[in-house]
Amino acid sequence: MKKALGIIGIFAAIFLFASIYGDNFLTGLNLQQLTNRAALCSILALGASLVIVTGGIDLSIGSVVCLAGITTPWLLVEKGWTPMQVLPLVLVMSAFIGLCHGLLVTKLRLQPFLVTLCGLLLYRGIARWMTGDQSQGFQGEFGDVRALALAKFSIPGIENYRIPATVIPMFVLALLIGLFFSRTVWGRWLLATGRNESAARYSGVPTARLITLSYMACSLLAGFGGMLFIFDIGSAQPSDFGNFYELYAIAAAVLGGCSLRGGEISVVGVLFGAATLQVLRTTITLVGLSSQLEFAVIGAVLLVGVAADELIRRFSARRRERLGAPVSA
Amino acid sequence: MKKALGIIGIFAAIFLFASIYGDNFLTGLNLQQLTNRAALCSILALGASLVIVTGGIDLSIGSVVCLAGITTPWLLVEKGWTPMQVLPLVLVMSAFIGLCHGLLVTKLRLQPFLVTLCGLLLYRGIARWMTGDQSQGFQGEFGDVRALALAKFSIPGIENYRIPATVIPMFVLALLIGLFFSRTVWGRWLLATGRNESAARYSGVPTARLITLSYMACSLLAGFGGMLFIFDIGSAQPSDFGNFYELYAIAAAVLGGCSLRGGEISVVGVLFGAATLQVLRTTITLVGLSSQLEFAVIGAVLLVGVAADELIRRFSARRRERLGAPVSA
Amino acid sequence: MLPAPSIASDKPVLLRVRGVGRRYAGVTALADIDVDVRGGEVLAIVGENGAGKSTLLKILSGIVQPSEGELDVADESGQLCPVELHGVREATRAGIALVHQELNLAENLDIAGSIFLGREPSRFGVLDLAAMRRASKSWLALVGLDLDPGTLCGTLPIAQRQLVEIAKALSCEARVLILDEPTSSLSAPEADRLLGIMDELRSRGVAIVFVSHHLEEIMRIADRVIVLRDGRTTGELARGEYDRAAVERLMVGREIVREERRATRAGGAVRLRVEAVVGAHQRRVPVSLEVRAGEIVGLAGLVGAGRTELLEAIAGVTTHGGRVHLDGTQLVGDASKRVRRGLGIVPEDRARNGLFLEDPVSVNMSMAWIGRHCRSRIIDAHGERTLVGRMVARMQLRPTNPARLVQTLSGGNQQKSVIGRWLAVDPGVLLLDEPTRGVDVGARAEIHAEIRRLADAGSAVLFASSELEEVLLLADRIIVMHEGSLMGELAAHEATRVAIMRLATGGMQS
Amino acid sequence: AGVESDLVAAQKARIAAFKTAPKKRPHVAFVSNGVADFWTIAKAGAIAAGKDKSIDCDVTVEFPGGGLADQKRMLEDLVIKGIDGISVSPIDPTNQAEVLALIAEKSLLITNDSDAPKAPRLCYIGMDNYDAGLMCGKLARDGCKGGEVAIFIGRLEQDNAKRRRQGFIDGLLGRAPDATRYDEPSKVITEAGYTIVGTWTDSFDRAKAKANIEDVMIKYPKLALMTGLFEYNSVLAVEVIKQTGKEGKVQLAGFDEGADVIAAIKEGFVLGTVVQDPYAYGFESVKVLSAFCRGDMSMVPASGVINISARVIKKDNAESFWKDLKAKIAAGKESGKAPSKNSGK
Ligand SMILES: Nc1ncnc2c1ncn2[C@@H]1O[C@H](COP(=O)(O)OP(=O)(O)OP(=O)(O)O)[C@@H](O)[C@H]1O
Ligand SMILES: Nc1ncnc2c1ncn2[C@@H]1O[C@H](COP(=O)(O)OP(=O)(O)OP(=O)(O)O)[C@@H](O)[C@H]1O
Ligand SMILES: [Mg+2]
Ligand SMILES: [Mg+2]
Repeated sequence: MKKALGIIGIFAAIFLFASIYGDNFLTGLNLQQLTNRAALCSILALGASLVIVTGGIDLSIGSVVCLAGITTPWLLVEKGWTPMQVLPLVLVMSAFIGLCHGLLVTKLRLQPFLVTLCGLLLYRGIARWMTGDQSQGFQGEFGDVRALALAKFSIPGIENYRIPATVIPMFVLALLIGLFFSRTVWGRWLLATGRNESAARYSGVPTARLITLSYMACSLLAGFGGMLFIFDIGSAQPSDFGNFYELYAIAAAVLGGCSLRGGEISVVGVLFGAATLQVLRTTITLVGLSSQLEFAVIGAVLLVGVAADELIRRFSARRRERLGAPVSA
Repeated sequence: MKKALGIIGIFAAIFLFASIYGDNFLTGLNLQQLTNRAALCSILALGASLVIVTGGIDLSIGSVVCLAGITTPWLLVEKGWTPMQVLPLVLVMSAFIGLCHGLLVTKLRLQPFLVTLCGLLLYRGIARWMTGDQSQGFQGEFGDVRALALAKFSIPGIENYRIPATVIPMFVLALLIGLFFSRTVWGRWLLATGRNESAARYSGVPTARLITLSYMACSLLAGFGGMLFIFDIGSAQPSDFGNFYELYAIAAAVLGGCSLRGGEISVVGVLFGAATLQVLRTTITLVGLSSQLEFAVIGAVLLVGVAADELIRRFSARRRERLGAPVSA
Repeated sequence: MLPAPSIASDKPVLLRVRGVGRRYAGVTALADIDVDVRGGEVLAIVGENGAGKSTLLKILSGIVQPSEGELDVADESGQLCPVELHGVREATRAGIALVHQELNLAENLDIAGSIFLGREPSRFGVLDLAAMRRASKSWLALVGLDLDPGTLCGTLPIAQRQLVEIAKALSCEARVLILDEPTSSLSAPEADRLLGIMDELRSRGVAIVFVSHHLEEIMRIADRVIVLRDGRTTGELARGEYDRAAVERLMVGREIVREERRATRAGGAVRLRVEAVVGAHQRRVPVSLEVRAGEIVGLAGLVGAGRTELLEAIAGVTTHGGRVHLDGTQLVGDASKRVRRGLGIVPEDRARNGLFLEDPVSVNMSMAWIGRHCRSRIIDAHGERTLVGRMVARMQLRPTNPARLVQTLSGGNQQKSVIGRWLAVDPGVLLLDEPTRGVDVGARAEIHAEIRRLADAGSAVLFASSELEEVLLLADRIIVMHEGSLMGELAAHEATRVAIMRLATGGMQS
Repeated sequence: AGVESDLVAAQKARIAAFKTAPKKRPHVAFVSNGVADFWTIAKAGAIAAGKDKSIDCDVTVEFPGGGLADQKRMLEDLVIKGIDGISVSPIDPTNQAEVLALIAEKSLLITNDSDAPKAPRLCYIGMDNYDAGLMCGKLARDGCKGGEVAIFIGRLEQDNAKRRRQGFIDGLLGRAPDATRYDEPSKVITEAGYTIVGTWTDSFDRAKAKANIEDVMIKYPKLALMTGLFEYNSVLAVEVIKQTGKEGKVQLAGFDEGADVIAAIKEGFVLGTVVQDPYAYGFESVKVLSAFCRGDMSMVPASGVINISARVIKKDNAESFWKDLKAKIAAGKESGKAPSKNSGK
């Protein structure tokens, strides 16, 4: 929780700024859309954090999003499969991708960066080849399945804001992952593996299996996220769908307090990290900055934010030290 | 050198394949163009490897390529500066960017991934804003400066193949960096810092300064590379110039035997890593595969290549062990 | 401030410490220390684990900055000038060199590179590789390490790394040489050689500050002893003024009861059977042995004898040939599978293979327990808390707060927390590699008692130790290794130092 | 379909209501399908229209750089911002029904550059890409009598690219125009003395685009004709031709108004180029939307398409075209500097 404080502060600052200077920022519809985007991004970020916690990295997230997201309407619309066939298949395929990553990393001891970079190229390539570079969409059909991402639930007494359905998987996943790390033996072991893999091995932790499972979970979440994304957007092009999403997911995780050296995670932080990125993007449009500046502003704000966070942390640590207590044996 | 053997093998295999199945692969002009592209990519990869050797990462390479590459014609053409003003300025600017990265990483102890990811967003954003998203080009002018990248030198006795000018900086840089690591005190220090920073610090190595210098050198090379790229291509669009180049540069470095945990480098390997990527891309066109498949093929070939390399290594290690004599203490 | 040190001496003061203290957030590691370090003298610093010895040495060598007090360093003329050491570079310039308690080598460098790291012979920044190799060869020879200076440090076993670090410090040819438990991972001959070198340096006027938990080493070499307790000086004794008992009294406030060897047990059924095991590092000699229930077996040998390799093979953390049986059934697969069957290993290199340094003591202590006792895979938080509390008390960990990060513990307390991890689960077979490395005299007796208790409850214990004394005290049966093979076996009651050493150096059993 | 016509009717009703209570100073948006010089010129047009006394409105211009998902997000954000009317170049209209409907519901929707006839848009401003492709094909057919032909294009997913490519092929091969025809990009087409050896895409990576052209010229040493169907494809083709000294040996039929392409046309080694009028897309979009906000729908013809046709630039008209374009861009820049952001207030 303490690790998340920094990003919560950054989030609050941006939110405040947007509320004051953004047109219609504090309207129900906007907050509803923001919730939706943040939820989608969080799902990817949670997956990324599972791999980051082992000290690894998954660069293929964006491409898995693309492959899963493209395959879903492709099978449904072009191949005429039923949703009950497609959804499980896509999820199994995503998990299988993660399994391959995990085995290559743990058994062949290849560098995660290299394995998943090849994955980044490969899965998008497959998606492009499979569809002949044609964009895939639901063409107005399949409203019932798309409701998985598009449904909105009204809250009695609140108008204009309805809770997007994507929030449900996000919360369930966040809760599960949070409990996993704080309450279960495997979670503890995974953290230990990330901290010091060799020490974990000497303590009898099945490190290889846990790492493999992390990669599986990450790709599974990426595939699941990809499906929700396409349900949400309605259509996508294989050549650019999901581009850079891995960077956003990893950035959200790192902003949220995960260390790329492994062994650290804060689920709350990751959620706020993802939300911060989304709020920042919307703020830029609503404040009326030109879209040319979008990336420059995101980069600058994040940099200033994390630097300020670090400086505050240091300052307070130094204060605490200066006030240090007397000898305690 | 031993670390580079794997990638040399992969390179040789692809080269052989292309020579047999690619149309006109073994023509002078093709080899000349390949040399040029490999040289450009190598310059970025060498820069990336300097940061990787410290255990860090630089994701901003592509954006620095963009900013430097866009600024050059912008200042020359739009602002009417002279090349003697522009070139030094762009290089100093690039180095300054690296200096900022280095200071943020060493002084504020921010994670390199986060710092350079913000850089990735920021510098491209600046380039887009500066030029108003207009593509920048030399409009047929400045042939003399562009000759830095475009000049070709004939080799007496060999027809059709002329050495591209970009090979010169590549070789000079490779030689310097190679000597730096094998022969100089600072290279030694950098290697030690990358592997075990506290050990280096306890030995009196100025680790912070060395790491900062690595980031500077990396951004400087990225800026220099960006300049050569734009001299070569002639024009570029700020929103997409240099996209993903950091991944290629890092991939080349890692393929060439750098470990992302730091402390390992092989200059020869990095050059071959960069060359492999370029030959692979050309091979796909010359063999006549659809450009949709390009990324899938690159991903798959690299993955199979590194996996095979690892398996061969293991197999031969086991053989050696089986034949080995007992260790004499 | 205390009065100036009571012991007068004609030796020149090279380093003077006045009123030095060091606070960490909420903890005072060191307070009000006054020390004179004199040329031509071996100054021993002793104290229990966590007394503040390493902190003091780190302050002397510029790695840690004191919260208060001042340091004076003698210049060429012998004049003491106040200095602030902000880093190792400045300390080196002032003629101070340190051997760390924990190993600190860049594993990607070769031995020569490590020895000269930070001080490479060079001209205009260009390395003089030949000179480096030549010089490092002679330093290696001095510490008794017969290795090619081109060997990568990453491939060396821990004792050899320790010797490389010592060679590195010696090569500084410093005026003040600071050694923090340099002998803790050395076996007797190497330690003897080191004491010889110290003697030699002393005669050349070098000031040596020496920390060790082996009081006999202190008795042999020290000219002066400073005793620390809870971060404060409790006494300063000159040669001839002290004996073991006096030092121990100052250390812990009472005399430490001499540890007794327990009556040899015959042992019960065979629990651990090792058949023709061949380790991973090209050791070609298959090893077979058995350990019975209730038995404590010691592995003795010199540096590089292959004990660590054997223990790691049995535990399954490295691949190996041959078979390992636990209670009659074969153990297959990696360490995790074997641990589930009831095996445990305390590794030799605690920082690398034992500890999660950035995690609190509680997490480190319960790491094996959660796997064994939380059958539902949900952590029993209450059970964990009670267990950790119990183990902290049993291992006499100091400080007792289980929320402290392990990296802020002193070396000895770190060791205790690794051992505590395994004692918490009562493993059927416990393998210990140098179980009391860096542990103080009192705590060592406690750990031995715990190990005996474990054996008495029916576990089989196999441990490796470079300290003959420990082997003789703790083991019921002693197995001696030399160059990877078992040279012989001695029952504890008939074993002597001489007999063990003869086997360990390759001689035959008499 | 019922919903769509409902939405159109609702928009029309709102426009009719504006007749009695016109918007004081409407705020309209122009959204591109990506980032390119083409769009910068369009932006200049849109901004110039906003400044125009008779039009007088606030203009926001957005360039989504990240494809479909990015465009969707920007459109949603603009709707939330409370924009009165949006002119968008939809990347994939058949699958963007929801967001287009959202605009129609909360604001006013027109399309530019790339049409979405099934969406509830009030009108389309632009040209038909098939027709423009056809022009380019005919230009090539006139300048090059048979041989090997290579097509370079940024990417083929977007509708306008597909139509443009198909138009080029049909024009080159002298087929009867039929916009619904589709030739697989991976197939080699041999017909009417021409061999279309392939279509190469680069996903907007110029270094890659240049490498494509170089590699294809090596693979097909006898290549007779190239076409670069996106602006930079033509620019890079000119660059490669110059660098390899193949002026006159390989013909080039260009697309769009890259400076180097125009210069090369003047020099004479490029057949010509087909140019659109992005400035007019921007200008007309703002003009039409602004009129809507004052209750005026008279500019929209019955077909719902405001046609702004493409032109072929050859050696004879290159000079005058270039001067005219420069002047427009300069004007757009001057007016665009500050007020492109005059949306805040
Ligand atoms: N970074 C730190 N933060 C907080 N406390 C620390 C830190 N480093 C050391 N300490 C505390 O300072 C005290 C002295 O530790 P030190 O390492 O000097 O002990 P030591 O005498 O060397 O013990 P040992 O014999 O076990 O090596 C210990 O209580 C330890 O917990
Ligand atoms: N990672 C390694 N790679 C290659 N050889 C190794 C490695 N680790 C150990 N060895 C070799 O195996 C031999 C046995 O080492 P081991 O650590 O088992 O000895 P030991 O008896 O435990 O001695 P000590 O721990 O006192 O050094 C040594 O000679 C060493 O050279
Ligand atoms: Mg200590
Ligand atoms: Mg050992």
